[in-house]
Amino acid sequence: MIVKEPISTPGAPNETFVINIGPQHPATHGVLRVKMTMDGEYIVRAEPVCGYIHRMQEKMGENRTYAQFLPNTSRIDYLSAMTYTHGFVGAVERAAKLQVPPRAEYIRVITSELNRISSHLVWWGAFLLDLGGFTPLLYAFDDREKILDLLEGITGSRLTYSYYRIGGLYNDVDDDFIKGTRAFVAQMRPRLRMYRSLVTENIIFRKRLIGIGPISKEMCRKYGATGPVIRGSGVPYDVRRVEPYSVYPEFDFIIPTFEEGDSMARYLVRMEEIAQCLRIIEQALDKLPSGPVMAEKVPRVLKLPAGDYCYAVEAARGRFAVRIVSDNKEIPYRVKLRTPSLSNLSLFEEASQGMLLPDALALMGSLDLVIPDIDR
Amino acid sequence: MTQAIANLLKLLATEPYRLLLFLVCMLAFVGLNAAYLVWVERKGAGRFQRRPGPTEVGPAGLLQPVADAVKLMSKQLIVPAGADTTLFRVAPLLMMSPALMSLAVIPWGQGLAARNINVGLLMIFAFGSINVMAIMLGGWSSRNKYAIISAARVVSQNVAYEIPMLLVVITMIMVTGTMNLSEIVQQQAGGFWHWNLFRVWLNPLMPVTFLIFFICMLAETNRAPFDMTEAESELVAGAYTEYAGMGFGVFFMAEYANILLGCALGTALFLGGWQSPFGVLSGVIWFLLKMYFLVFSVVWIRWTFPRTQFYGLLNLSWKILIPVSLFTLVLSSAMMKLFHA
Amino acid sequence: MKNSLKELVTGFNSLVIGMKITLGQFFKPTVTVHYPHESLKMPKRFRGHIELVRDPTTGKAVCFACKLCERACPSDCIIVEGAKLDGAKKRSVTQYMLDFTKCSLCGSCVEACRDGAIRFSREFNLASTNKEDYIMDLFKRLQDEAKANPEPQAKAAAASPAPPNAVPKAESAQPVSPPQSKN
Amino acid sequence: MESAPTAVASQVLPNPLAHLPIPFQAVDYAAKGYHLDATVNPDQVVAMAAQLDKEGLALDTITGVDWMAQGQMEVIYDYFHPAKALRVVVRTRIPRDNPEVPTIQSVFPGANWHERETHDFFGIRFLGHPNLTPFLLPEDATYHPLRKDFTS
Repeated sequence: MIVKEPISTPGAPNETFVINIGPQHPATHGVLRVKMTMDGEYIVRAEPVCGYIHRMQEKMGENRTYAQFLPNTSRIDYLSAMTYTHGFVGAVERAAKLQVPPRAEYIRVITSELNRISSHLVWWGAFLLDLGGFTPLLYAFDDREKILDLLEGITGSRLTYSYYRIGGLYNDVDDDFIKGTRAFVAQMRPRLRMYRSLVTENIIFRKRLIGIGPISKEMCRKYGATGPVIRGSGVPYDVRRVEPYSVYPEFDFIIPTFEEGDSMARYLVRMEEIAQCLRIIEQALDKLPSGPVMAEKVPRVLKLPAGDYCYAVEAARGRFAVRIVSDNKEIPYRVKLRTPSLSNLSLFEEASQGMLLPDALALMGSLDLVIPDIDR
Repeated sequence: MTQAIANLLKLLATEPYRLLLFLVCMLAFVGLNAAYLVWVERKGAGRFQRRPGPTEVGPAGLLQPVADAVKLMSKQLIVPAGADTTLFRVAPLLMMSPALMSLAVIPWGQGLAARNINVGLLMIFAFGSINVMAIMLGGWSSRNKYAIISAARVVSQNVAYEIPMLLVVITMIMVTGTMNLSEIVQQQAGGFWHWNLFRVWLNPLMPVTFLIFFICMLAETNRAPFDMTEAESELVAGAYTEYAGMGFGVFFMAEYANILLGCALGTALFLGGWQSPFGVLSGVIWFLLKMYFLVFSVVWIRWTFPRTQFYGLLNLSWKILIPVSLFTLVLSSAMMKLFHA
Repeated sequence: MKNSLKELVTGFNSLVIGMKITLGQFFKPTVTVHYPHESLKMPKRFRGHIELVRDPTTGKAVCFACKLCERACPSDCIIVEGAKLDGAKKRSVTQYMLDFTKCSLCGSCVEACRDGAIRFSREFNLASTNKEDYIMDLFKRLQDEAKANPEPQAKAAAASPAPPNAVPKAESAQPVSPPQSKN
Repeated sequence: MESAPTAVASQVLPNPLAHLPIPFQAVDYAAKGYHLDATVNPDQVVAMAAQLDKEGLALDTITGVDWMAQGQMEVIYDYFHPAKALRVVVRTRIPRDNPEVPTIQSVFPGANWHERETHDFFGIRFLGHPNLTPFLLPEDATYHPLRKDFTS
């Protein structure tokens, strides 16, 4: 369906003009700016301009103790705060050789996966909004609301949870949470079927995504794209499987991959992932051990042995890695946050060349960008 | 006294006054409808999305359109620097007036049309093409890149959809043998099986014809899923980006007036106009019921589907709608020649 | 030709199915809470801004200005002053300022407090047009509250979240509304 | 109940990239979070990147560390393998007063943004980079906030 050949000579200087998509534009969901050199409706060059909400999180990391930096990790990618906190506490625990009680690890998995579902739901709604369908957004938020209620019940916060602690959890879950989560899992499945008939099978929607914005395996590798983007290109790369962390090896789940590499493939990966998240949550609830949720002997003043430590997790948008360089002080020497959205967006310039404007926006939506995640 | 009123009515029934009266009524009707269709749209969107919609202004949010109008009117009309001032100001009016004029030939009930002219359909389509011009001029004159892209889109979209629309209407003119809308409605009297939509003995593809008409109507009025001109995730607000206050308000009202016109036309052409579905108790009420059902469908469609792709939209027109409508045209002429000559 | 016809039919069918679904939702009750007129009950563990806890026996603040919270705060938004009052065995708090404009509601302070002297309030509607409203004098608040309600609220003190490092005891029932089936 | 992986007994796996002429040191993954670690000279980073590219690795990120006491800057290249558990760290040290290192953009186009970011934060110049303008910092920024002597 995609028309590849522009009508006039593409990119001839007297034929092009520049339009700004962003930093205030309905398509960018945040303050991303894409400077697009256009030839008619064809994109000659689309250059993302980042940094509009740069907060220098890494400098903040050098100014405060490990425990004090922890709340910041919820605010990098505000849609999947749990996984980001997991990455940070994981790195610290790895360096301090802390052993996290199994109950805490299971609850981390449950809450991370709930958070992943909520993140994918927001993406789903916002993506449909990009494509001009408004109603699915509200249905997605209706479901997401239930997750937020559950997480608010145990963490006290709806978006920036700061729920994990170095060595365990802030608080144990209660029976209401477990009951509520089971109820949610049970009622999410029919909703997914409804989403499929309402959106996934819709001919207008399919026409807008199939074959649009193909990204090859090679391009993903060269740009370091991860998460649903690389899985949509047929590479089963998932940190949960490739570099297993926490208790993920104990669960039976599939890493959905699609070979096509187009926007539809990325869409389907995320939709299938929601179903897999539900499976993981169910298994984790079944296996949930009892016991403490906080490691014993977490030192009040935490000093990590000198050296550098990495920890990677699979966030909703891909691989999130933390590198802590310590010089045996209370305050880290350097905290590097490797965020998935930055790498995922960096391929946009190459991938969007010669595309039509609406197609490029469909491609951008399918990358699932969270701007603070890029700008940090 | 009664005599005076009767005289007045008699006077008003004469042609020039009758036209004036109907125009005034029409203006009021369209204005009210445009305002309240916004309410219907918002309320409907709310219900489709499991939320109540506007509730705060007046009972059930019924005064919301008034509040909106006051807000729009109290805003400054800004003409962007470098814009073509005249065209920029004229464009909204150019969009509104054809819709108003076209409604003059719509037969709301038996003998209830401002002008019952023999070429009513022709007149509607003659005026119908003007609103394309209006959006194009609005987009062009506002000197904004989004608006210009939108202006280019609206032209190619409307050119593409004018053709199947006209082919369908020509089919209907052939089947009914007249361009007078009142006459077309008269022919459909006596139960819903006499409606053009169901007269498959004239043309077995009549429901398809209606569908094509409806799709073209959506595309011509730039309604979702064909709202390429104001695709907010791409073009912010398209041709209306630079319009503020009532400039935007008039565009907005004209959009709803056009929807109203399209639905009224669909009702008259296919759904038997003011004829009751059971053959008795015909009247204006039936026309309004059918028309508002179509309007509801338009809202319903808008809040269900994502926007089409632009080339998908043109493909749909050139590759599916035009061939099919040509086929129905040929089929009905053949049927006429063979069976109803 | 055959394929495109098939696509046309399945495509049209998918549109009809979509419209059926939205129409089904049209007649279902709304799921929203009409906010200014009704609001949700905040869950037990809701993290609002912090407030001082009154000792259920004495009615005075539990806090004795050990300044652990001040040190734990990543954004330096707490200022605590304490003094040893005449005749008292230990220090007691004399000033407790919270600069809510800087606070990120992370809860580090509540966690750092070993005596359960501060807790999260259930206050969520903190909108104001005045910046000074967010420089909160929590000690004054406590005193005002003590004046208005001299009976020590044992119940309120018990509702403070358990310190996270403690072995979790059976949480009291929480208003996590179980998600109702709405589809 | 299985214990968490943080407690997995330390084990150093043999170097799967031993055939490459890179001075890799195998590292205990459970303790450090990566498998291979190499320190190379600054002029070798492009060759390293090309070799790792041939092995099918992907660029994870590029970052710097300011070792002010030693008068050095460290540039860290992180690589990961998209199919197997293999994380590779390549480091290089450059003088702090003249931090220059060749760009690996020709090998991994994704390095473009990471190098710009590192230039923003540390002032490390990536020689041959086509567009070393501020990426996350304001357009006119001349400061480098992650340098240890930076004060706002």
